[in-house]
Amino acid sequence: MTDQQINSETRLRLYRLMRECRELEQRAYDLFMQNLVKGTSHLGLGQEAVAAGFGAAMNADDYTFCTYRGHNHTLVRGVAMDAILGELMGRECGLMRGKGGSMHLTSVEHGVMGSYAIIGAHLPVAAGAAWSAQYRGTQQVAVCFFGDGTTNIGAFHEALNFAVIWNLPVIFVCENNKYMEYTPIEAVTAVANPAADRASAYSLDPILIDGNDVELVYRTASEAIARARAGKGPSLIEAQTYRHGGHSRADPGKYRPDEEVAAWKARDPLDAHRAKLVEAGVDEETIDLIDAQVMSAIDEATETAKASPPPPREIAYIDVWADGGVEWRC
Amino acid sequence: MTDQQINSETRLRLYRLMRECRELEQRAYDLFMQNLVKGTSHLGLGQEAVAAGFGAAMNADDYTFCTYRGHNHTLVRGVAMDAILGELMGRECGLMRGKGGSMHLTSVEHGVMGSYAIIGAHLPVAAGAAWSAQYRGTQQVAVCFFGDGTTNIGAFHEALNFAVIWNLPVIFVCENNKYMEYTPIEAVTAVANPAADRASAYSLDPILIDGNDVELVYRTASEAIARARAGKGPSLIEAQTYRHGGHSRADPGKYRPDEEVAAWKARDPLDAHRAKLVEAGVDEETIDLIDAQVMSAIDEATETAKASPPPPREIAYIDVWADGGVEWRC
Amino acid sequence: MALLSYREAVAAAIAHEMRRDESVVFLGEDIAAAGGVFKTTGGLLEEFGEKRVRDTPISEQAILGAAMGAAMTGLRPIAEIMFSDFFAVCWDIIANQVAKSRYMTDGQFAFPMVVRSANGAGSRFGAQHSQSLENWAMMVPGLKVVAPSCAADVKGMLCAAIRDPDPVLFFEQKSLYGTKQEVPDGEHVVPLGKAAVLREGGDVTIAALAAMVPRAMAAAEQLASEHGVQATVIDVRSLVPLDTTTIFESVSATGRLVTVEENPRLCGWGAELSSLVAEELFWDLEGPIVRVTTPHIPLPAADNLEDEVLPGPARIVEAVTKLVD
Amino acid sequence: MALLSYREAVAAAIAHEMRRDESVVFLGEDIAAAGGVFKTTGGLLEEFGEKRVRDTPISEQAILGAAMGAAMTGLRPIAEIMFSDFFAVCWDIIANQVAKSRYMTDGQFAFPMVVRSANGAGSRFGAQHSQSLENWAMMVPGLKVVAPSCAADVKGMLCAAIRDPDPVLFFEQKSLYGTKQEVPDGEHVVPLGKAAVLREGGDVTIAALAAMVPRAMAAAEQLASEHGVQATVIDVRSLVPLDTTTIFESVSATGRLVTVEENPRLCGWGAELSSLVAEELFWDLEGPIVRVTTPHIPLPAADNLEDEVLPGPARIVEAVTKLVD
Ligand SMILES: Cc1ncc(C[n+]2csc(CCOP(=O)(O)OP(=O)(O)O)c2C)c(N)n1
Ligand SMILES: Cc1ncc(C[n+]2csc(CCOP(=O)(O)OP(=O)(O)O)c2C)c(N)n1
Ligand SMILES: [Mg+2]
Ligand SMILES: [Mg+2]
Repeated sequence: MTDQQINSETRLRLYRLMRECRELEQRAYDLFMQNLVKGTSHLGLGQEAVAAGFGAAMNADDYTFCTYRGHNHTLVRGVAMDAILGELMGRECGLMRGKGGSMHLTSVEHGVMGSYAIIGAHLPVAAGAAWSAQYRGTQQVAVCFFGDGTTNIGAFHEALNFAVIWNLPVIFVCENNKYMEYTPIEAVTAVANPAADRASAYSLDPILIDGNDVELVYRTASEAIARARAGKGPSLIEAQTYRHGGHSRADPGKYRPDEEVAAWKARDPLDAHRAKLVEAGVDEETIDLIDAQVMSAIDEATETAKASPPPPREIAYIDVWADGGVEWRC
Repeated sequence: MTDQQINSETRLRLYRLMRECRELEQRAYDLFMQNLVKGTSHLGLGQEAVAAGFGAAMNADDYTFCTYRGHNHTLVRGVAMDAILGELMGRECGLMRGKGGSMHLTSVEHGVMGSYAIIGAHLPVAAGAAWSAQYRGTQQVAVCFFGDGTTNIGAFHEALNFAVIWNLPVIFVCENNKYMEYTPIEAVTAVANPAADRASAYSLDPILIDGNDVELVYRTASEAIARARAGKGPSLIEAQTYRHGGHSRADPGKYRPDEEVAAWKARDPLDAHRAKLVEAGVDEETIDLIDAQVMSAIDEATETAKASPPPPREIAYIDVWADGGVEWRC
Repeated sequence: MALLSYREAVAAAIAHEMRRDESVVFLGEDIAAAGGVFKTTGGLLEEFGEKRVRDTPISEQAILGAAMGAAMTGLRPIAEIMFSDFFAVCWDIIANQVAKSRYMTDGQFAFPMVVRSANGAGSRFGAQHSQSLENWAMMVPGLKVVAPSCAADVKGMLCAAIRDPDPVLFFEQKSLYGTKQEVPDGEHVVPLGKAAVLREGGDVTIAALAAMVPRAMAAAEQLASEHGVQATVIDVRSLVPLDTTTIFESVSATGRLVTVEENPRLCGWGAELSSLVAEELFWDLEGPIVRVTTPHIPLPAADNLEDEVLPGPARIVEAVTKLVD
Repeated sequence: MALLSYREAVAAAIAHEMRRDESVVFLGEDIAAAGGVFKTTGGLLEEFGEKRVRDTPISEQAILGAAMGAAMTGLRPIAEIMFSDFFAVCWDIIANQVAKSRYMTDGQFAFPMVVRSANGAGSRFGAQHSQSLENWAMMVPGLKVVAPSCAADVKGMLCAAIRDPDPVLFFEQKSLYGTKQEVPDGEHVVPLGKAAVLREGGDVTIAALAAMVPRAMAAAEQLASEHGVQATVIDVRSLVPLDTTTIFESVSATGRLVTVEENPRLCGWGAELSSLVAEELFWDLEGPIVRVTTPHIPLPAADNLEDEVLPGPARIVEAVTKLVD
């Protein structure tokens, strides 16, 4: 797929999706500073192009599997902003009415098959959903996002091998943001490119891309998804990117050299894409309008979430099992 | 190291070690048929060259980590035959007085740091022993044996990455005998050579050798051990071999094509090495004498083990904790 | 009715459910072409084909992850973990993912899946292949946990487990695989969460599970014939849900409870049951609640040592006679 | 004496032991350069250097495997598993390897190692980062299991754990990290296996652990002031070895036991303790044994829901008053 094949509608959609991610997480950060987000939260500020590029390339019935850093991946599938903010804030309007929290955003209705907070766990689960799609013959694909640090845990290895031997329609997307929490990934990894340099261990092609180039992400995603849908099996994609902030809520990210942070901020995926749009002839007002629409949607979602009450206490006692209850005795 | 560098003493030693392995396991099988081995047992008949080649190349204070299929690897470190047979038979003279059984042969005194029966577990443990040697500056190396099927479990991946980034003196030896239990390895593995084709995922050189050529194993082992001792880090070696019998005690191994079994039996490591010795001028009587010595040692060990009583019942209640007791309460 | 072994009842149940429901699939190590290392799953590949009955690599996290992903998207997977001891290499998928995800997502997910595993001692396999780990599962909210003691229950409870909307951990006692029983042909479903009263007697209630059930029965016979003590023997069968109704009814009547567990001493289902009774039926009790368990040790391999530590009829008889004295 | 937080006591203990014994090494994720995600291990890298204080990849099996291999060859490793919930990804090394290998080898191995982990709820981290899993460990023969409730015990018990010849799982309650206390400088070792009687009263014995200890103390104050009920409060501290001597002595005197657990209901240490008492002190009891626990659920994330389900002083007071009535 060449540059030309991305139509202007999609290009604007990519911009809008990234802007939504950026501003929603910025808002989440503000709410956290106001002590309205009680638990932890992990922002993907700076990494929006990966979520947006994939989100735009997926069908409505495809499956997303993401991590605790999954607000963006959830949002790009069409999940309502107030439901996301509400979940972070532990409100009744939350996506899971506060039962899951920031790290576990899930919306089965939108194909968001969970956010997983234990490193590596969701890779085999995504393979399982892909197996199910293959079995049922539905043409659905599963897209599974994870970080660079995740490539060193056992479940990564098991899932990759498994997906390949069963030729499953699953795409493993490593967002290499250079850090596992506070530790530079190169300090703990035997290869330079934690995912791409391991593709051959599963007979896969190495795919290493600039994860801040949203159109490149979109094209790469589209190709991998098409392959998977055509029954040609899994892909492993490493997208190089960077988080602008710290690992989680309280982390100022001071372990990173200033120049490194500055260099990556200069490669902000939104700025880059905006410049590209303008260069391609989109007028600034069109883009500004998108920005304004996004901001007002977020303001509205914020108000809705703030106005939402805490979840009713009774729900703490249901849905342990399928009968809706918590009773383990007869 | 070229062919010439292996002196004739070592060549005979390699033969003797293999013969000991072969006959001891054959005896174990016979004892099992007589219902004198009560639990399970996994024989390495046909795979002796790997254990012998490494055993001969290791120093007395190096560490061996092996699997349930570990009789050979234990024996080549100098552990007494009656202790091994006694353990299989659950007798007081057993290496662990019957508390471990066939799958867990251990002799710390001989550097046999355990036989592990849960796939993959011992790879990180071997890395840990190597770390300890590195920390203490003792020049010891750890050699860790496992099968082809083991390369698909998570612990394999974690241990390899870990050993490389810490530059540990550990040698991972995959004995590729083509089967994980009853399943052909190629049916469940994304690459053709389960270990060698994954070396690059850890920045290691791929090393794929004929595991039935005991001198090649010995040379390869010596080189990897020298590297590790010199502080040049871990190696991953894949040795291709074959088990003559089934996976475990009751398995006749019928899932394997007759021609395949025949072809490998024609490549018996003992026959091959014996032929090589004779070709090199060793006279047949010398070799026959070794055979006879081995047989009589095994007969003697068998009698000792048979004469040994069952372990005293009290030992079932000690050594749960270091105080020698089983008491979890004060 | 047909005389089936506990082992054969496994395949019978799976086949029955695979025939009635296309969404039932089955995966595990050596379960297809080889028919299982315990020969529990022979014939399934032949009848249902490679698409539904699948051999896997040694990748327990992938096996259970695949089952979880399949269950959340409309299938009813059955996964085999060859020995329950191997739950330790994939416990995250069970305890942290499968067990919690319905709750965390406010009920968006269901996990209609079964994880079967060979459990327990008696085969001289040593400490890493002989554990009774049903208690690990019982400890984790969100799982159902069953452990049948006879072939008819294997068939009936496995069918029920496959149809159940929740994840069920199904513990098969490996030393019982060879035991035989008449098992109903065709549809035979034993609801989860119902204990079975195998014998009634007014002096004491003995609650046992899996391999301990025949031992408790043997003890009860001996108690009756040699000591004039009449015991009720309850096969607990299902740990979650736990049939407190049946068990409590019996303990209220007898005033005495003895639990017989194969697992090591601390924090087993026996402790749970004992503490429930000590809290809720205290005033009905006529004496201490006694647990007979394996001591708190890993299991030894040698036959005489393994026999030494596992609870047997003699220890049960001794515990009961002391109690009723 | 110095006023130390529970968090600071961790680093203080490790530093103390590393100074006195060269064989003590420490590894884990983000424990070195970053000083730990809970800021428990700051300063150790600076004092002891990269050789002894080592950051690792996200490879929990490798971390614990490395610790095990080091312990069996003469070192005294301390490993951090960041959240106890992550034990599920490395449980095989703990439960099947470390715990069993001394026994299986007839005492050839010793495993003088400590695994520290942040445990428990209260931080609104949701179901996968809030579990109280000391019971998982208590269930496995061969492990020692401790869970201190205050800074002085963190220092004293961690020092004892590092010196212990057995593998110790050391559970740090993350909601207590900020609590402060006077802690002895220098050598301060609290032997494992000794419960602490924090308060004496003749009406009831309340046994609690970790974060439940301050709650039990608050309840006891309220019981005294508002209900005229005098409670003995015991901080169990060490689950294995379990100080049955101290606990039994108190229960014999009061005739009543209430256990307060943070973990979900089934098969917790409270059940174990209750069943021990129901078996051994039955005739001393004056009423039912009551367990106060979190219900058998995964933990919800929202603050009001998490507060709802965790045992607090009010529930303890209610349980005790019902009991003594
Ligand atoms: C099994 C496990 N180990 C450790 C953690 C703690 N942890 C949470 S996020 C994280 C770093 C993950 O790094 P990476 O995979 O690069 O993802 P990123 O956070 O950069 O998106 C760690 C170690 C965890 N959640 N699960
Ligand atoms: C975690 C785990 N899964 C499954 C098993 C059961 N099992 C024992 S041996 C074996 C096959 C191992 O194959 P391979 O690694 O090739 O070694 P080989 O037996 O051929 O020497 C399996 C699946 C186990 N012991 N541990
Ligand atoms: Mg990262
Ligand atoms: Mg093999």
